[in-house]
Amino acid sequence: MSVFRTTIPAPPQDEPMVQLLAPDGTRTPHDELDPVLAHLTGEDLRGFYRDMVMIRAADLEATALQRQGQLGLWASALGQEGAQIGIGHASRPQDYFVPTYREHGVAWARGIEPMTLLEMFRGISHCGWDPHELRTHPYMIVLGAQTPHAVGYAMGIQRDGAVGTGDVETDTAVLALFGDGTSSEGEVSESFTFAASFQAPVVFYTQNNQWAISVPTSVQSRVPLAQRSRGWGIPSVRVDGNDVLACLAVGRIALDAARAGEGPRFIEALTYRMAAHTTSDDPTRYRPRAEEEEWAAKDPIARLRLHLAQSDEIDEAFTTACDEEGHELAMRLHHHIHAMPDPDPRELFEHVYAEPHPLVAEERAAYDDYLAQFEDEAQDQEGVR
Amino acid sequence: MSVFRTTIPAPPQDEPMVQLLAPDGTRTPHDELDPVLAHLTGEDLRGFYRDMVMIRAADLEATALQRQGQLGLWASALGQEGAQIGIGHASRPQDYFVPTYREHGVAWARGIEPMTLLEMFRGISHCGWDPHELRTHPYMIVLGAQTPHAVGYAMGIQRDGAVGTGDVETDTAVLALFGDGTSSEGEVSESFTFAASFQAPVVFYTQNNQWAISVPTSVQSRVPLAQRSRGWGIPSVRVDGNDVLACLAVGRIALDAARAGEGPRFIEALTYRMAAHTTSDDPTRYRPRAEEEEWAAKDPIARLRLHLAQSDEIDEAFTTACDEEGHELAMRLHHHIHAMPDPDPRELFEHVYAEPHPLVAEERAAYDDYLAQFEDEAQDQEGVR
Amino acid sequence: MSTMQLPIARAITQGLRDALRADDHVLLMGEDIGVLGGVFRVTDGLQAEFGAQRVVDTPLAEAAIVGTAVGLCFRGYRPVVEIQFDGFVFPAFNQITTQVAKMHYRTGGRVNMPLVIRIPHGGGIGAVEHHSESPEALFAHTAGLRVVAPSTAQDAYWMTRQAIESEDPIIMLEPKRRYWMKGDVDTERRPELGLHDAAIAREGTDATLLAWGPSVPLALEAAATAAEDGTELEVIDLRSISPLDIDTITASVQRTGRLVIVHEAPVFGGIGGEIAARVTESCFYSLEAPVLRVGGFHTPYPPARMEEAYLPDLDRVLDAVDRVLDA
Amino acid sequence: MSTMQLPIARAITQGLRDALRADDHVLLMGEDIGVLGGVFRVTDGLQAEFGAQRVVDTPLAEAAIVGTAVGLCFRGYRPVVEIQFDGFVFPAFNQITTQVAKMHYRTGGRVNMPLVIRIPHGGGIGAVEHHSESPEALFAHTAGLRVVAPSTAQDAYWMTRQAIESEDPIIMLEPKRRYWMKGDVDTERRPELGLHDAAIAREGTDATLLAWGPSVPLALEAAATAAEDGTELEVIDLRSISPLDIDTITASVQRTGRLVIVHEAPVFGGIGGEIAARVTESCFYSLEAPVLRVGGFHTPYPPARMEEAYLPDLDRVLDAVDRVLDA
Ligand SMILES: Cc1ncc(C[n+]2csc(CCOP(=O)(O)OP(=O)(O)O)c2C)c(N)n1
Ligand SMILES: Cc1ncc(C[n+]2csc(CCOP(=O)(O)OP(=O)(O)O)c2C)c(N)n1
Ligand SMILES: [Mg+2]
Ligand SMILES: [Mg+2]
Repeated sequence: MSVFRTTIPAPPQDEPMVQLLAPDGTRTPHDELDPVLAHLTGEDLRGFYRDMVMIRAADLEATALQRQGQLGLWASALGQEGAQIGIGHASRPQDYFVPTYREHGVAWARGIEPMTLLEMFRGISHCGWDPHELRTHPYMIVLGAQTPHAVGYAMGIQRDGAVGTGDVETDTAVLALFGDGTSSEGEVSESFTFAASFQAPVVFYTQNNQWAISVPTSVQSRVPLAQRSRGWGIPSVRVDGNDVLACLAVGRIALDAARAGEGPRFIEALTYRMAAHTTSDDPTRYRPRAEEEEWAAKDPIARLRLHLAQSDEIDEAFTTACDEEGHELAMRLHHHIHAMPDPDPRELFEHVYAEPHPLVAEERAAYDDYLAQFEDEAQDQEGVR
Repeated sequence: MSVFRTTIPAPPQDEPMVQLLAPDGTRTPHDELDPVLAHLTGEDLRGFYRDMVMIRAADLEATALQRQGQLGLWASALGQEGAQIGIGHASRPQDYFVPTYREHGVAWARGIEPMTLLEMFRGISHCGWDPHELRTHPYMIVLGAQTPHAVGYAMGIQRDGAVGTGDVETDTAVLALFGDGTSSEGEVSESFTFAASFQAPVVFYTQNNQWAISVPTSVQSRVPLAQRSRGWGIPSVRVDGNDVLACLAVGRIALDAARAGEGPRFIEALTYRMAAHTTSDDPTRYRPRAEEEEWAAKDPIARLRLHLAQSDEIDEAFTTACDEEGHELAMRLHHHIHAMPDPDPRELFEHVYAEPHPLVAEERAAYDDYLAQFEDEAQDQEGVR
Repeated sequence: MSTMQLPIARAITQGLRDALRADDHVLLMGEDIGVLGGVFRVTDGLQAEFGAQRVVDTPLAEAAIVGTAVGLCFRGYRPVVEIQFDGFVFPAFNQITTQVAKMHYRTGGRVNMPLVIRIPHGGGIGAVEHHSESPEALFAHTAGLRVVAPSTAQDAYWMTRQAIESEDPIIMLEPKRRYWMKGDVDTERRPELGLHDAAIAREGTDATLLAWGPSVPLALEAAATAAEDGTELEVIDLRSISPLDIDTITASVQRTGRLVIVHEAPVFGGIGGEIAARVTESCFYSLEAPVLRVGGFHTPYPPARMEEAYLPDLDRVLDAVDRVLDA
Repeated sequence: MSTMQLPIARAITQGLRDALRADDHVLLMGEDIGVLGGVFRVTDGLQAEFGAQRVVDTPLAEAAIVGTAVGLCFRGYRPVVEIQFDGFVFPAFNQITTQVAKMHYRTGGRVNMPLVIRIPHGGGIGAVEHHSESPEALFAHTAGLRVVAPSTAQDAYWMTRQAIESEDPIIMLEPKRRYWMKGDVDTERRPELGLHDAAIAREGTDATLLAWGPSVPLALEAAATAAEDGTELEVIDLRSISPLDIDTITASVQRTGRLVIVHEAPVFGGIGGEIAARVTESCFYSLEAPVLRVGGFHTPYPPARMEEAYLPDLDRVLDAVDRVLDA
């Protein structure tokens, strides 16, 4: 053995994956994780199932709305519902979420209306919600730029004394989400450095959906991504991202460790982006249909349904009701968006600064005058007629 | 044991350090490294000793020259001679070096005149040498910005087919140097990503001199820095940076692995910045004298002298001769720098672009006209007198 | 025979292809440029033709994309990197500003940086945040960089070629919303215009309209509209933002006495200010009205459903023309 | 009693101290600012007084320093970050441009960014590369940022206080080569000037000299010298680069008819161009000469032994004054 070490078990690709629910719905017992899930009732599990169905329905509708010209773009989370609903429910209400742009399931679990998400994709606002109120950061488009925000927020929590007091109802953690491709951005690594250095209460959560647009994860890392954070001494785990229970359990452990003052954690949730990168993308150019089918067989929703059916926790009436509710949600989105007025262009001058700003005021006034010209002209012409 | 893993041996600080020469000069045999050093003669070892003495003499003189106002600044490498001369001699002539601003020993080993280094610190040029000719990148002041250059250069080597042919005389590797503080910069992490992804022939070499100006390494990483690169699957080692032989040996292994096409390596050389950060710095404000003394006892030069004395490879005549040669070098630097003219200010317009540029030409012409005014005035005044 | 009708995007593709053919040391790097052919398909087919060593899908990290390109220049290569969208150039800003721009100077002229950074830029495509930026002023201010912005297919082809042939680093801003605008491209006859020459896109006498990249078609449309009312506008397609072809501009302004500058970037601190200041300095006595600028407002780029109001349009340009003529 | 003689650096220290005292949510972050007190000692003694949770020595990574400060704003804090030297702000450029500047807008005004980024800036200290940059134009162009540059001890104190009190992000450029220039500071009486007001530093009638930060003492020196020859220059200390106090500037130019702008940054694409364009537009008929600019050349900042030639100096300023008066 060489003095040069990797501490990565050989062969390098060998990283265990935590899984509680097999694709066929079988539940594997797990010493460490089972106690974390012990409090869950059948009702809770059905709730997760419903969540995933609902968000998938919203997602499919959003894609349709984009095709109808109602949205400028849509980034589908199809296939990632398990990873997202799992981590969403792993959190406690006081936690702060820092998402990417594909976190619709997480948002749902945090109580953000899908309609609110659509604002950004429709192009009427850059962010439809109040981050303070919903304890959820704006969707982030600059890849990785959100991760230092998450760490900074966690540093604020430390300064507020809201960590390590032992009270899980008030001790607070931050969840920083980013994609497998984004793991390569320097700002993500710097966030690991700060989080480790300050032992900030933050959990990094990567949905490794195998692709960054057309680039496979193997281009970002030749070893399992879960291992990345260990170079900073940040404990990490690879979890089956299509297993909502495993994601919930490891997420809960990580967030509770963070809130307890034990420092950051990193989770790699292995999943798959079943749809195109966005509605602008054409995945047939870069990935084989067979791969998509392979992953379709590991679907997070079907998996939970099979599991619940095996334990008689679910029946057709319930799944049908969920499907119908999903359909209703889709219809609601459809109607809402069609009824949605375009913003007044003058709004573009608002909220550039929190305090008065002479240049913005000047440009706004000039623009008003400019618009007034047309109104005058229109009136003049009416006068002529 | 938790599902969350660090793969770092517990306790986290536990990282073995490769050492061949103890501070008292004792040589520990080493199965893997000894063969790498087997070709070294007493002459070679004395050469390393002389190198270290020379560069220390130049370094001390540079500090003196700064005090005399001959240099604007000096960044001393005092105490890091072992790490620098070791890695310098680990390379092969065709290798390309990418230094920081404190790489005077490396530069020496690569055949760069100390006088050349002083140009930048005197403020007469930003870089005194031809990077192509000396196969050494310019000194870099923007921390970490040089590391992607190193990887890119290595990618060029790959495209030239100068890697993995099995010929160590032509297969080429790149050495990327950076400090412990700099390890936190995102561009360094991105360089790990690219190097790992493309399996580029590059060796990253950190002289962990314990400090980044006033900030101890523990702020950058709570686990040994050597472990950082393992998150990318890049094999790494911690070496005693005050042990010139160990640095040479691990450096040679790493560079030869890289040139053989085995991909990147990372070396953390544990050493100490014995002087101030630069001549502008006052280390008494942030570090205890005792720490400096502790490290003084591990001096790389004394260590090699003790070792050579133990094996009768060195005598006082030789060490005295080295000291005298060092003194002469210092005197040469002194005389050279005092005789050095300031550059013509018009040079500031040169080499902004490789190709003609109308704005630079215009500004330069206007500046010439402007200067001509004064000459005219001066002549006029002379005419008057 | 060598002339064909091509959209701007395809003209760039062809420019890249011919450059890759002409010189083994040219290589392309970027996110999704290989297998996918880029999100705008500008590099479509090139990896298949030239292989993955010359058309490289990189990891997702802009600083390292540009930084490794710098290293490749040191090794004698001529990298052409693609930044996927204008808004994503900022992670690479350190490399561009402190390394790419300064390396030739730093090394006393010993090392060249024949590096091209291609950036699809500008708005008007109904995109989400960060996909519609016009950062030219942020590059033009930095000595050591050259900044160009083609607006026609012919220029897209040749400026790509010239940029790659240049020994200096070039930021090439591609008019993303005009990517599919077609034009004649002659890939054989080298054009007379150098990479940094401005072009008179339309001759006129009453006032000069100056624009670049995506705003040039707008300026031409404005000139056509004004002509219906008998106003003859001269339109300058700037083509090069740094260096400026100030001679062509001042010659025109000396003829017309009036100048309106149109660009998508915010007016405040934009390159229009530099041009206005320079033109005013050299044409102080021939200017009959102050130079006017039409551009983006001092706000972040707004959500897509407000971008029409944000971007210069025909009415705003003609309004400025009226004002400059009335003065 | 509340008035004292302080060097600019110490006035900032005092401003930071008083801000830390006034509001528990103020905290300082940066490289070497704690135990060492910063490489310029601006934060000297503050960690000892307020503890390591409020005066934080960070890891060495500028993007994360600014990025974590953004996160702290979300949690209700008011971070003041120090960038060690102007040339090292570029790794943080992405955070500043795409995050700090746009967050208030992005969130529809729901989230404020009361963040101050302190940058010792400008040249003239005989330093190695990257320690003498004047990047103000690169920030001023971006809407959402405010950019200020004090030039006196009194302003250094109060602008520090006002910047920290602002609900908007502020880039505060500190005139590093004037850090040890002393002046009277009254820490009790709030000044009448707002953070974004320009000041008439000297009244005059023949021409207006406009400068900011480290160039203000130079402008004042030029005015004193010109006065010996009977030329009365009005000197404007701009203080705020974004927004501009354009009213104060135009009022002065309307009185004097002539304007010379002095800054260390390269003239090309510098903020001087914006000011010249704006002033020309609003004072077209009262300007008796084109606005002239004196500043850095279109070259990277040169090695220290050439910086005197690069930087505006008395002769170059007076030369421009002569030219503007002769026109
Ligand atoms: C800094 C930056 N660079 C490039 C892009 C363009 N881009 C948007 S999404 C994407 C791929 C992201 O992949 P990943 O992180 O795996 O997330 P996923 O889309 O798979 O959820 C790219 C390159 C961007 N938004 N930001
Ligand atoms: C990007 C950047 N940020 C900050 C600095 C200022 N600076 C110069 S050296 C230094 C400390 C570097 O520490 P380390 O990497 O450990 O190298 P050492 O000086 O110890 O050799 C700092 C903060 C810089 N040069 N570049
Ligand atoms: Mg992905
Ligand atoms: Mg160090």
